[in-house]
Amino acid sequence: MTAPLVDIRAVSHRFGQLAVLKNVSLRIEPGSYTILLGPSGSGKTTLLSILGGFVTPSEGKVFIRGEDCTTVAPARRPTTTVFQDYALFPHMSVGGNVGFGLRMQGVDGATRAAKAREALALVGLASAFDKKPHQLSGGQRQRVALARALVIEPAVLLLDEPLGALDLKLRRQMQDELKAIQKRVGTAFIHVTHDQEEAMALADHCVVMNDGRIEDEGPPERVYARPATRFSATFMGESTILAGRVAETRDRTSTVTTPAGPVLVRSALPVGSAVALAIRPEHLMLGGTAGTASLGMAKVSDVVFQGSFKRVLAVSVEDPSLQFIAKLPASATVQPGDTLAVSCDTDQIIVLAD
Amino acid sequence: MTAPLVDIRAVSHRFGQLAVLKNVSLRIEPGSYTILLGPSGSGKTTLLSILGGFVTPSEGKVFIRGEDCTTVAPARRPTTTVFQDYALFPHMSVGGNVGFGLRMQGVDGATRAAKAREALALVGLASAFDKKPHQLSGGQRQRVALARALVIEPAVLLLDEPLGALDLKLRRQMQDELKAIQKRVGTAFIHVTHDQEEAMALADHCVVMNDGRIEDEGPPERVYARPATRFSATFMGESTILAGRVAETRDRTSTVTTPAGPVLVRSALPVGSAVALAIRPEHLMLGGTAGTASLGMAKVSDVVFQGSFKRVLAVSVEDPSLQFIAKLPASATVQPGDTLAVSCDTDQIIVLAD
Amino acid sequence: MSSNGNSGNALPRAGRALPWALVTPALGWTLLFFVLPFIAMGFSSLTAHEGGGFTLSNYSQFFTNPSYWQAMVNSLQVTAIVTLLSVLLAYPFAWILAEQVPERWQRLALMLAVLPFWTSYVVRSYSWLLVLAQNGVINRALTGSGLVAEPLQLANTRLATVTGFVHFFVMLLTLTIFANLKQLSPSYRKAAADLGAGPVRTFLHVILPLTLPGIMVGAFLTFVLCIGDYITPQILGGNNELLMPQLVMMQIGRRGDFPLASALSIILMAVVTVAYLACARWLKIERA
Amino acid sequence: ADLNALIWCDHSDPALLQPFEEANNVKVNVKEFEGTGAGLAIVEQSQPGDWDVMVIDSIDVPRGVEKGLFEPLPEDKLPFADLFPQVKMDGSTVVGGKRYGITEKFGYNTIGFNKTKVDPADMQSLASLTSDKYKGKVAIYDYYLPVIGMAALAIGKKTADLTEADLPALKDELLKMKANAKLVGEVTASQTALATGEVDILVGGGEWVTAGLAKENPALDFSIPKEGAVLWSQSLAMFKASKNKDLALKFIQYIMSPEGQARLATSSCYWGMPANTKAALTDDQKKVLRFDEQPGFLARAQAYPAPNADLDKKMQDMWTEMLQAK
Amino acid sequence: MRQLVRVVSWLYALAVYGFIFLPVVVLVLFSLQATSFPIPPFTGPSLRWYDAVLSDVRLTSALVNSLLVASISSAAAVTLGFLSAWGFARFVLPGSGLLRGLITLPLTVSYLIIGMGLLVLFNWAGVPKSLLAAGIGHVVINLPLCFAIIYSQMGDHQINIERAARDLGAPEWKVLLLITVPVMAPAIFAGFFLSMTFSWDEFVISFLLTRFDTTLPVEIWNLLRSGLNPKTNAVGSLVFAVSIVLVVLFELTLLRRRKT
Ligand SMILES: Nc1ncnc2c1ncn2[C@@H]1O[C@H](COP(=O)(O)OP(=O)(O)OP(=O)(O)O)[C@@H](O)[C@H]1O
Ligand SMILES: Nc1ncnc2c1ncn2[C@@H]1O[C@H](COP(=O)(O)OP(=O)(O)OP(=O)(O)O)[C@@H](O)[C@H]1O
Ligand SMILES: NCCCCNCCCN
Ligand SMILES: [Mg+2]
Ligand SMILES: [Mg+2]
Repeated sequence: MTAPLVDIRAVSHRFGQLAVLKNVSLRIEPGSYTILLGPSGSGKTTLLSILGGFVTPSEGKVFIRGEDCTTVAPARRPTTTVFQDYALFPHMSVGGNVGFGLRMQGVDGATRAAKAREALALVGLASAFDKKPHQLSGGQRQRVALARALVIEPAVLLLDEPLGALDLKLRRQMQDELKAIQKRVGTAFIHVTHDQEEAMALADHCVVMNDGRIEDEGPPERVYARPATRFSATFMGESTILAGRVAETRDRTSTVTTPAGPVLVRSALPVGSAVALAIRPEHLMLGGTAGTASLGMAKVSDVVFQGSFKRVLAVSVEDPSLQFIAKLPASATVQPGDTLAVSCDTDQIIVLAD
Repeated sequence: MTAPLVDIRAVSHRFGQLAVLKNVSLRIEPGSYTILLGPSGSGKTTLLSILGGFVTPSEGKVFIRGEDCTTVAPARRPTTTVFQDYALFPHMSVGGNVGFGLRMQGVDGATRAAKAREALALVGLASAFDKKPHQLSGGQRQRVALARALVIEPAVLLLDEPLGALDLKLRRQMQDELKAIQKRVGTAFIHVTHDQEEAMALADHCVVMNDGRIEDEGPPERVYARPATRFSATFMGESTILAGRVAETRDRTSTVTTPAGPVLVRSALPVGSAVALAIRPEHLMLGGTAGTASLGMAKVSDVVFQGSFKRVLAVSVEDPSLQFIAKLPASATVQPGDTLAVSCDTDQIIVLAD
Repeated sequence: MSSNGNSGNALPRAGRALPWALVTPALGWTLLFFVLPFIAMGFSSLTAHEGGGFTLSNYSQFFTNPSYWQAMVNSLQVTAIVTLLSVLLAYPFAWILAEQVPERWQRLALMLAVLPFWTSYVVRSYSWLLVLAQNGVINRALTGSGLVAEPLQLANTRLATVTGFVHFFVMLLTLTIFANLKQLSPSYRKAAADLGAGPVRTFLHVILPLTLPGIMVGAFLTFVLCIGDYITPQILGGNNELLMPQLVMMQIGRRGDFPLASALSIILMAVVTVAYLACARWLKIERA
Repeated sequence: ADLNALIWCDHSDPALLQPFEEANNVKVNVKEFEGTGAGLAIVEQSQPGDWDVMVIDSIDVPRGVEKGLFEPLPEDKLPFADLFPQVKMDGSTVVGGKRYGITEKFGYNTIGFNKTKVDPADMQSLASLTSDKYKGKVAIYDYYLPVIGMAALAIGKKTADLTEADLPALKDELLKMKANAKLVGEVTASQTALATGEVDILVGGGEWVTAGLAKENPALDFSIPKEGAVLWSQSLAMFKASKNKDLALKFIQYIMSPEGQARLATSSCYWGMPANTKAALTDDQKKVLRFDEQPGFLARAQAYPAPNADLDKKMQDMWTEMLQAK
Repeated sequence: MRQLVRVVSWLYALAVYGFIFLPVVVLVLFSLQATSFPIPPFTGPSLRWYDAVLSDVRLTSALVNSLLVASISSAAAVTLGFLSAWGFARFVLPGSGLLRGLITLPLTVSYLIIGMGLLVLFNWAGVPKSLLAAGIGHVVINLPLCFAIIYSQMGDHQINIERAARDLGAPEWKVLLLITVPVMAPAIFAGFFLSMTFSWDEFVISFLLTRFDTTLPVEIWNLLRSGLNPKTNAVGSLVFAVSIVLVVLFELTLLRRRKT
């Protein structure tokens, strides 16, 4: 295994009394696309600022390419940041903006212009060289900010909610482009967002943060399919959550008592302990008894057509406070008011230590 | 059939030289939830403003409950608007905001407070009565704006991108609530958005606008499954579009030559005419030959895990300018670089008059 | 500007008069008490002091009598020096307040910096006279500490006039430049640092150009207020040279020669207009 | 009813006005002005009846009469007999046989100086004002008529005879003075300059500068040089259009009374000799004003120049030029 | 390097503060002078000049006049400015840009010229000099200021707030009274406060346009010309003290506003 490009070791940070990061450690591999995902206030921006050198952590160290960069100034780090508000210099042309970093390195005008054009071409804005930032649309500005950061060839590119200001359609489009550009240049990207769909669309490595801690990290498929915590199960996509207690454990299988009845799970859990079971909407089955684990009966309260699928909300007949969220194929014929059996495959049940 | 609640007849509107609405006619049924969907600049806000009385159309008439309201002032129409930025009165308490409309009607303080509390309870904010708007979160403000508009019992509630400022998670949650509230109060809602998922989640009746015209309208299932135009096929969810020409027509079936090879479609089309075929991502099949219509071979260029499914982009081997967009189950094992056969069921092919 | 179009309100027909009812009082006031006086002054400047009658002599006096146009030269020199010095002094000061002083102390620091603003303007000039006098605080301090043998002539000089002006305008400009610096998004600074600019180059390439419009507004305000001010040169300058406002007031105060005073005012106004046109592109008010 | 008075700054002293206001239960509204031209301009801009009394240079009384502004004064109701005969100025205050003004206060525009800083002997000659010895030690009183008068004396002309032909020589003299001067200041500025040591000599100064400051700074003094001095003399006049002629007369009577004269002579803006020989001054005050030396002074004094409108404008322009000279 | 910048900054800031406060400190110090010349050596402390000021009717009535003129003219300026800003921001008026330019034009003209113009006009029209005339002049200089401040704060968000009120049935005057004015209150207040400050300190217009009843700066000017003495220092110090109290009150109320 190669040495990590970025190694964050036991970093903590406080603003005054407020502990914003609590003993965070993280390794970033070269060429990877890392997403920091978490709700507002969870410390994502702070962590990114520590990487960029805008904030010096209260405790812990940051190594980049094996060197201790904890207190190195932003200008002297192999990182560059794309700011959420882009921070394009409004008095300079697009070309001037993109060339700014090179100018600071003393690169001569002609080379600078050439490289800036190249970088602009990379983001599909070759023709914008002479425009002023205010003449561009939001998505175009975003790309100029990207070009400006990429042109100085950083080892790590930091992006703080780079798509937050864009509307949904543009955001989707820019996601595809970001991913493509990252593949083309091979730079490690670290990208902050609180949009879990964005995370899944982009990440090689997904880091879920909550309240200053890393709750879970790994490839997005793993984080989605086997979330480590209850937080991560509900933040990274929806889940139906069954709170229960372990009634019996036998062989590597436990029986958990839940409001929807006893459920078998494939883990050896300590008898009597409280657990939460999470089931993804696409794994819930309504009607028939197709699943290996029965979850009782439920009354359908809402069916929303979502194009390629139907999102169904149903309330458990056994416990009206329990709501099932299921995704059914577009062709499904359920109607609000139907009462149906709910089930799923035992293998699909995620056990969360509560 | 009952008389329509709102009847927009041949409305056109110009701002100076710019024709923003072009002969738009639309009928809204009582108690319906109508979504105006379209890209930025398509005239949605203008149409809503004409309904709300903030803009008088250059041509055409607006009838509400059978009465000509074209030039009636906003205050005297049975419509109320929920603005995108909520437009809460920052100097009044939440209660004061919600009671404002009643105050203007001369309702006495006690009745006003009681009704305002009721309306707030309806949107789940009973406890916020004495707070100031700035003490509330975005989603809560949204609901206050809704309560303020609902309390005066309008016949039609107009909402201009009411969820645009909220983040994804909150947006989903508010969608569920909006729908529930609309069902409870039975008021007709007309809701502007450019998010097609929002449209599908909420609409009874979906109106797709483009460039000042109504491109398509109907129940969202119909608009999604059988879009009337190419625009609506790509705007209301993604589609792979095959441009082709009709080579032969026999019995109610035509053969269309496309870059991916000849494709059979179940319509009698004039031979020689240009058509476009649209296929929804969830209807495309990759690998094997499961579909009844073969679409040639394609090389997978990107696979994005999206939790419950994988979004796959593949480039046709026959025509590299043709890109297939497919949704495969999360369990699918395709990798970027794989070259696979592409197919679909003939029944799923949507024929668009180009 | 994008959504300004929103303001295209459609009022019911009865309400069409409302917008005019709103703006007419202000427009009327401006026409009646600003534009009309100007016209009156224009007419007045074309009449003779004694006996009325049309004449251009009030203008020709200005251009032919060197001691008259010298007042304009003096005014322009003093105003230019004052504007330049004030900006040069105030900018670093505002910068220190905005960037070096901890956030929580900034309001206080700024308040303190502009507090003397609220002493009466006339009194402020007079205080400078006391400070700069032969026996004033500065000369006492200088001779007392043996720095100079003889007291320096500070009061009753152009230097004194400039000092009094700069004192006032440093406060004014500190306020405007401070506000400008605070309005800049912190990410500009971060972005520049991130791209390898040190503090100096961040300042030169980013901060300075971005605050330039604010500086121009402040400088123009300084220019207008300075070139039209009578008090400061009159109290501090010792009548060793005349500036335009003094010349204007002299016509009124000594001889009641309103036509000549009007002509001189109009000439002064013309100079201010030229300055305005020079920085017009920075002087727009826009809605937030 | 209020009394509206157009005055010089010495009349705005509350110590002077309050006794009158209290005695007659009226309010005296005052408006200060500097030169006669300005004063007449103020009248022109007012409505008839706006003003009741005016303080004016004695020699300028005819200008007001010419404009038809003033009302003849009842000689029998005023203490004419008690005035210093030399300052009655009948040549100016009596027009067409009627008396329109009564002199209330006078003094000299001459050399004011600090006797500890200059050689008092030098102060006996106007030539010292332009000598290198006192370069940078001089201030000039910023009022063109008396200082032009002094310049006339310095070049051996009579103030009464000045014509346009004398202007070049006068200008020369003024420019020489300016070259020596540190500042040209109005009443307060020039007083202050002398009192605070900013300068040692005030051209145009006199008892009106030094007397009031004598207590604070006994070193201040004035001289009547051998060339002579310019006599300033201010008169009171009543407006023809006054709606309050009785009160106006009462006011003039008050000012001319021994008490009024004493208060006017020692008023806060500047001191000056009372025109009334019976002014109720203390001995100290008389000494400071050199009350007893007046006959000798008056004999060597000449009146303000009295230019016609045209020459007046030229003199003012010359003055402006002097101010602008570096 | 950073350390050096800090040290130099501190020194510079101290020097500027010194420059800014020098005349004020001297002013206040010598207002306590016991003798008649407000220059060193210091002979006080004594309150005799304060006594003199407070018993000087002309000064105290000038102070009242100044307060009157400042508050009434500022109220007029802010009212006119607000109404016109509202009109221009909310409605499309033909030639709007030009008319807005006209309203703000006096901002670019020296006070002396405005005063001169009014003087000539009033002379010509036979309007007598008075505090009212000066007040009119003060509205001329402050109206564009109030307009500019309020207009720049009338964003689109406020437009929607007003639309919402109309939509809920409020007639125009209620929109104005219940919504626009309270929402714009900070800008209106700022305009009023700035106008007060400018009017309070304005000299040349008042000097040209008043007769005996005049404003404080003119009276102080007269005082100055009637002899150098610490009375001027005492008035100046008093005015300063009153202004500081007002400014501090302003700050406190504004801060409290922001917190709630
Ligand atoms: N400069 C600062 N001073 C004090 N507190 C701060 C500062 N910056 C951030 N915080 C606090 O630290 C916490 C974490 O902030 P941070 O900006 O890292 O969160 P985030 O995850 O980026 O949130 P968001 O998604 O809203 O951007 C928040 O509670 C925030 O209020
Ligand atoms: N008051 C106006 N004056 C001039 N043009 C206007 C005005 N309002 C809107 N337009 C223009 O009319 C067109 C349609 O605007 P409208 O606001 O109705 O679009 P929309 O569909 O609501 O778009 P969005 O999704 O961006 O809100 C746009 O091109 C817009 O620039
Ligand atoms: N006219 C000059 C007499 C000397 C005293 N001067 C007082 C002038 C008042 N403005
Ligand atoms: Mg953040
Ligand atoms: Mg819109």
